[in-house]
Amino acid sequence: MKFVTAVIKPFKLDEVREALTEIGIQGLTVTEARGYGRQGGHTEIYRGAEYAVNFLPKIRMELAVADELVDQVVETITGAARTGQIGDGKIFVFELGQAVRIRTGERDSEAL
Amino acid sequence: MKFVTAVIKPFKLDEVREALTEIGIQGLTVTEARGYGRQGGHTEIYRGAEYAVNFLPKIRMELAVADELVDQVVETITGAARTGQIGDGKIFVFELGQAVRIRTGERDSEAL
Amino acid sequence: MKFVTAVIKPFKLDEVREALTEIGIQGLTVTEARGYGRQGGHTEIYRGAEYAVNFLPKIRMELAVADELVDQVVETITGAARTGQIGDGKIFVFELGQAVRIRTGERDSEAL
Amino acid sequence: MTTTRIYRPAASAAALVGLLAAGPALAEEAKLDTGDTAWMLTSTVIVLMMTIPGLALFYGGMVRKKNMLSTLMQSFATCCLASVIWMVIGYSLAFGGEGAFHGGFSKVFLTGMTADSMSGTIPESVFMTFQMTFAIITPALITGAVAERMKFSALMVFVGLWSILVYAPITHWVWGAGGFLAGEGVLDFAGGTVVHINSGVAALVVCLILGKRLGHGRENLAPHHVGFTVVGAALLWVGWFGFNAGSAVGANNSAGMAMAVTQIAAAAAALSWMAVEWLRDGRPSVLGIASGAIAGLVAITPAAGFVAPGGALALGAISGVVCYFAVTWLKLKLGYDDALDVFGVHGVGGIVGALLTGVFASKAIGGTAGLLEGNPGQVWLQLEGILATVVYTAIVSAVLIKVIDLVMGIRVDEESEREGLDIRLHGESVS
Amino acid sequence: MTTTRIYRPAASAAALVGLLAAGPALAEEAKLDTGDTAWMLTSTVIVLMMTIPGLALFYGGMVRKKNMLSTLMQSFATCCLASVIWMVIGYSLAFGGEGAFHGGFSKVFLTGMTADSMSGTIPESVFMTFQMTFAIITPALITGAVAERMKFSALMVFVGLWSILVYAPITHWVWGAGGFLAGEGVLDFAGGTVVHINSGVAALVVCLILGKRLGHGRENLAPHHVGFTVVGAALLWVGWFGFNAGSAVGANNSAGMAMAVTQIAAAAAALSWMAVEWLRDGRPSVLGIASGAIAGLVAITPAAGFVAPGGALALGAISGVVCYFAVTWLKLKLGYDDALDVFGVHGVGGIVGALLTGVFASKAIGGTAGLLEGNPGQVWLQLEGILATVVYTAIVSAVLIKVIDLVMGIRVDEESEREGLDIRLHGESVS
Amino acid sequence: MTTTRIYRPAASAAALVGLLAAGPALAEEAKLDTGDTAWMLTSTVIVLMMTIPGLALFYGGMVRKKNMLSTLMQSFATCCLASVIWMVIGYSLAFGGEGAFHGGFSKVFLTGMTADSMSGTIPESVFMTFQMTFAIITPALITGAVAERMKFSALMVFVGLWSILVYAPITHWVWGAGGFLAGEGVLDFAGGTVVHINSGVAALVVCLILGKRLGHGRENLAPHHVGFTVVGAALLWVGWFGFNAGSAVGANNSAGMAMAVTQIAAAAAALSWMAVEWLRDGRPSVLGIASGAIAGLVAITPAAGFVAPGGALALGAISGVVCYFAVTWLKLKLGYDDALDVFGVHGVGGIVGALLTGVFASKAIGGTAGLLEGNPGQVWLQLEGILATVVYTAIVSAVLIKVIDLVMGIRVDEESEREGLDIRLHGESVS
Ligand SMILES: Nc1ncnc2c1ncn2[C@@H]1O[C@H](COP(=O)(O)OP(=O)(O)O)[C@@H](O)[C@H]1O
Ligand SMILES: Nc1ncnc2c1ncn2[C@@H]1O[C@H](COP(=O)(O)OP(=O)(O)O)[C@@H](O)[C@H]1O
Ligand SMILES: Nc1ncnc2c1ncn2[C@@H]1O[C@H](COP(=O)(O)OP(=O)(O)O)[C@@H](O)[C@H]1O
Repeated sequence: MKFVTAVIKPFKLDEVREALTEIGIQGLTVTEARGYGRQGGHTEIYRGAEYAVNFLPKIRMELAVADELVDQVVETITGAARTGQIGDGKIFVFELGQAVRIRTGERDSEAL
Repeated sequence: MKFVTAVIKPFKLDEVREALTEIGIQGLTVTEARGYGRQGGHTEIYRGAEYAVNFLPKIRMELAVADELVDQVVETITGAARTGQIGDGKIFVFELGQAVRIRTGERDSEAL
Repeated sequence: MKFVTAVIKPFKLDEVREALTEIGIQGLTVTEARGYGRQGGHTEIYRGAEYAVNFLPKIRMELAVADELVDQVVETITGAARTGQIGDGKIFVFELGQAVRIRTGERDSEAL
Repeated sequence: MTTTRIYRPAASAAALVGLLAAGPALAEEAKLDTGDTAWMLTSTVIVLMMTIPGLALFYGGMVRKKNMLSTLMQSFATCCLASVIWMVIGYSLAFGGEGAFHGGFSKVFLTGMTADSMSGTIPESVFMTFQMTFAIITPALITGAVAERMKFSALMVFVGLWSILVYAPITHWVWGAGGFLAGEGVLDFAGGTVVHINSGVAALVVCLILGKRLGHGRENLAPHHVGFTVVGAALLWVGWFGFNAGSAVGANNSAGMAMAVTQIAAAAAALSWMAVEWLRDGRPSVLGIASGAIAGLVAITPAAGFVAPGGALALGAISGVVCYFAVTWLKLKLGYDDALDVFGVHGVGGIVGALLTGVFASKAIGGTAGLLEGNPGQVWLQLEGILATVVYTAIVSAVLIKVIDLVMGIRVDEESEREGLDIRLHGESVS
Repeated sequence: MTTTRIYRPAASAAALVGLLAAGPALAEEAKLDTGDTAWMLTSTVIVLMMTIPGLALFYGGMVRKKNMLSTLMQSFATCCLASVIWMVIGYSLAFGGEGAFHGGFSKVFLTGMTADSMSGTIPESVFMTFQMTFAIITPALITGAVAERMKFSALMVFVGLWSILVYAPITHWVWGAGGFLAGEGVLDFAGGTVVHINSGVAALVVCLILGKRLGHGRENLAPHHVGFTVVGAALLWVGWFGFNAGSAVGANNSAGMAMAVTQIAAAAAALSWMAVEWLRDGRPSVLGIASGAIAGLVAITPAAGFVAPGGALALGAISGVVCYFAVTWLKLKLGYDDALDVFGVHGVGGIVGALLTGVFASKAIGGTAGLLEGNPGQVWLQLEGILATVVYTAIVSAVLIKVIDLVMGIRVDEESEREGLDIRLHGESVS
Repeated sequence: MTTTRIYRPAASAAALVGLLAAGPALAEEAKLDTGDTAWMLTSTVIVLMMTIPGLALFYGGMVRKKNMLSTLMQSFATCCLASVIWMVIGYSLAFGGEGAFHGGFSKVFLTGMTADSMSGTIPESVFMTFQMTFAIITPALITGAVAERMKFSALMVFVGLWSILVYAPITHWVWGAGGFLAGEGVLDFAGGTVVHINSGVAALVVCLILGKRLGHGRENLAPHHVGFTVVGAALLWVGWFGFNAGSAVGANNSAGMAMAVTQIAAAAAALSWMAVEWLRDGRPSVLGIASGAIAGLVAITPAAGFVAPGGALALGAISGVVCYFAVTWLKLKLGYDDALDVFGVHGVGGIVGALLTGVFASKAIGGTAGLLEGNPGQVWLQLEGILATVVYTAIVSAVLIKVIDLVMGIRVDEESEREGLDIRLHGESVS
């Protein structure tokens, strides 16, 4: 099994989720994140004091997938999350050792 | 060493943490997450406009553990987090390469 | 490639980010987290009812790096995030299978 | 032009002083005074503000985030429902006639309240609306005890019936023409019994029958945003001047003194609660000082037109400490789950205030002497007023909620309570 | 001492009743009454509170978090700009003279408003400031329709010009000496046409030209904090007493009755909206009941001094249901993106209220009979008032926004809309 | 019935105009006027609202989230403590007698304030409570400078002593019978010196001694929720009518004109701050326009009963720009850490306002001519008032805070500052 972590632009979340659903993905978990990268940040000024805001809002999404699906998943995310503008984000793929579905105790591929 | 990531129902957090403490786990990190899965979501209507809320609140918990503890940890989480209802969540186990305690610089098993 | 996840004290974020920038790191992603560990928590009392707050605010930071940079990165984080007080946090290092830059589709070391 | 009733006879001595000072003789009582009317219009506005947004925020900040909207909803919907019920039947039961126990049905749907009906020196329309704001906040207070677990539909039914069967009659007893408590000389300037003891005791009864929240005593049920609670407390405080000084029913000396002592008692109670908490817990909490202020405001409510500034200082300081112990010790001891401490603050604070009114009442201020001026009988009278209210509201509220429980159920199911009332009952969530 | 105008002739019968009840004869009309003045000072304060913070919060809670500050800014900056414009020219155009269509330029920069100028029984300074608060809230209401996508600079230009070219003249028509609608007997006690129909229709026109928000109909555009919206609605409600009872321009019977019926209509509309929503969607939403209350307040605005409590109950209940359908059905049907439902609540509610004023007006309350008392002509008069307002505001608003679009553009670029107006237009963000 | 003092002699000319217009002759000065009393009751209510929740929210939104509750606490507890101190001793020192520098001890614990004591046409109880709300907000303003790092215990000690040693005497100088500044003809209608210069300068002194926040100039100390700040600013604005128009001590022409010019100056200052910020930083910030409004309200405070609308427009526009530079340039230049800009807005705004009162004062409005009407001497008088206040408050505040520092320490330890005052000092946190 593989574990895919993707960092994307927040407003792309729904599109990406829909695209993944279409290729049969049934579960994923997201967290709100802030990203630092080439995209740079901006400056906020409050009563004369300037603060550099280096981090921009991102969505961090993770999903466990069967080995054979991983390429398709990466492609799907890339396709749906791309705007072509700097800051579109990254996808990381890890080896996943074990997966368990808490409700049933099912393991690994049955747990996804 | 292994690294365990679990996605659970928010109100189960305290129970799970207590159960883990009982088997000797001394540290873990949690983040607020939203999960998409078989549990489905719900619909919110604001002034006639319907919005499908596909993501439900979850707690994402992660902890690094020694290899020999991992099965016990998985069992403990499964036991404490289970309600038997759809949406109880998942546990994922990864291989952990290195661990460092920032305060002391201790490494690996001493760092946990 | 390696993937480094660090849990640090929130007010250390800017220092750590700057230190990493100085050694050439160009991207990272952070999430707000709460940590349970030796640092312990505190008690809040609301109208006579005591609640143990076991989790303390932490920043969870993650970055993908080339294999040869990983030691330097770990050192840099350790140096910048250390206060010497309990609760400074942990660094975990994982093996990273694949990395993709969504904007361009670039892979692996080019994607970081 | 018709003048239908004498307002709040207990306050009449104080009002007399005010009227004499203001000039116009009492004989011409039906003549509209624009100054009195201006103040009563204003008082009405700010007493409404006490419930929405004041109480709504005070309570909304104290619940968990997943129940915030449902808690706001309880205040807001109570405001709407109680308004309509007051207009339809409540006002008539309270002020429609001269029975000993209720006022009858002559003013149902505000029949007979014409464009020029007067109530003393103000239009009856203003008096009716001013009283309506009291009829709103009293049931709204109760909702704090049942927060985070009661069915909204059942709550609405309860609020509706309770307004008719409990609130309106008790109002008549104390303030209505011929009401039996007023006749006996029980002092209640602005609603210590009618509003606070009444709602506090009903709240206790209802939450006992409803049962504790899931996880009570084990899980973290801490307030999700004490900031909202502080804002709510502040708006309650600000609006309370309409409540207390408005109960002088005019812009007179009595109103002025009621305002002064209200401010003094609230401040004293806030500080005394803070002090005792600082001593016992090692730190003064923000929720604590805000709770103390409300306790002081509750306690000064029956006393406002009757005590001097010095008495108010003492009364406030005492009530802050007593309510602190009611909330942090008595409640834990007895183990009930009065979620937002309606009984501990309003019930106990109301009782303390009603008794201390009998202690600190000053002839020079409101025309009636209290214990300290050598009139111990007043304390007994106050006790009578308290007992009558406690017994009646406890019994009727209990019967009411039991019946509603049998008919439709009063508690949400476990899963809804876990997930939160906002999303389950109202289909909405705060981000 | 100079007395410059007769205020709101449509309300004069009601005012007369009030004045007679209050004692002083109309002949001495230039004499300051401290009670009337006190109430009008208060009314001015609370009508200002309706816009900031009331409307600001009401709207601010309904947008997405990334646009919350920009939405607050729209209300706040409109408040500032409309104040200055009113002082410079608006007041003069509305109340500076006796033309049929506008009041002329004699009071530009408040020339001639001296320390002792009177307006009836209150200082002209108070009257001018009271009216200023109406001139503030009317354009501020419009901003709800354009939320989350309009350029702030363009909005300010629009608000400035609209205040002069649309708001001031229409005010004169209805309330100014010699204004053509007032002369004909159109009833508008507190601004149903001037404020609500006017802003609601302008809002519709502007949002049609501006276009829909990105993602409209596909993405989740739900309110980020209904709690703020409820607080805002509550402050609007509370302040509305200044709006409606203040429009009696004194602390009299008319003010009292206006207050009573305002409360009744608001409560009835909130409950009727809740009821229909509960039936259709299976649950009563918090946003729903709050919206219903506002709808009722809008609808009772033209009627406040003219209808009896029973009429207000019916008027409120009807308007809650009609606005519910305007917002949840009509809008979806026609497909425009009136982001925060300015047209559905203020436009439609204002029209319903204006018509029902003609239906429920009671001779005993405000001096004019409506349809139910056998005067069907009043409904036609009301219709005339509505039509004149709708046509004028629609045309001028459309031309105005088109011209501004050509000159400077009215919409932010796509990236700014995605990222949020707070950070892009104002450089700030809510944590 | 006793009448104890003449209120605010500087304003007497204006008041005279008002009284004459209102009818009753000054001879019967002890007679209660219900309209005046109604307005003063209302003014008291809304000036209290300025501090809680107004100022509390204004400040609470500007700090980091971890310090929000502690900031609310500072305003709330100051409100309580200053109330009790005013009742115990402050009122007496300010208004208890006719000394040149303080009023003596004759009214300690409000001795002698009976049910029928009058203060002009209103009950003394109302006057006392109205003044109490000024005694509350002045020290509460100071807390903005020490936010996020001062020990709560030390702050309470400071507030208590400062209220007695600084606030009460200066109030006497300017508004007390026999006060030396009033006697010389310094104009301060509603507290430009007493409240704003006083608190602004004390704030500067205290924050200099307290030292900068950890991370000042390096870390991000940005406001955690500008939304709360906007709501707070709006409530301050709304309540300010009680402050300024209430300072006419009656519902008269002077109050009306004070209200009008207050609105105009606030709006003008908000727009001028916004304009200069837009030009310099390329975008108008929400915090900016809100700050500008407060700056304008501060500046118009001494001038409210003395200037005409045109003067107010100019005064407001100037003060917005000056305070903008005080806050964004002067502060950075000098490098002190006045966390929430109490000096920049209240100190500088107060000084600008006091001077411009001397420039724009109009004989027709308030009875005194200013520089523009050919009376340059008034500017010098204003300068004298400013200097006396600045010197006294600076010295006494400095000594006071130094002594408290020696005795108990005034600053929290570094770890508490890092973790946040909410959890460390009050044991609570905002979710
Ligand atoms: N090395 C990295 N490790 C983890 N996250 C990264 C890394 N580099 C970038 N990111 C994340 O990806 C986001 C986008 O990266 P950025 O460099 O701004 O643009 P792009 O992906 O278009 O090159 C960043 O905001 C950050 O959240
Ligand atoms: N493939 C997956 N990868 C990552 N997280 C998942 C995956 N599938 C489910 N989850 C997480 O687990 C939660 C529960 O899953 P769900 O399918 O709803 O119920 P259950 O675990 O009972 O089968 C989801 O809300 C999501 O957060
Ligand atoms: N085994 C673990 N797995 C994951 N996170 C951990 C683990 N142990 C500690 N942490 C994280 O590190 C933080 C600091 O740990 P703690 O034991 O309090 O102090 P220290 O790092 O100084 O030993 C914790 O708050 C938690 O977020």
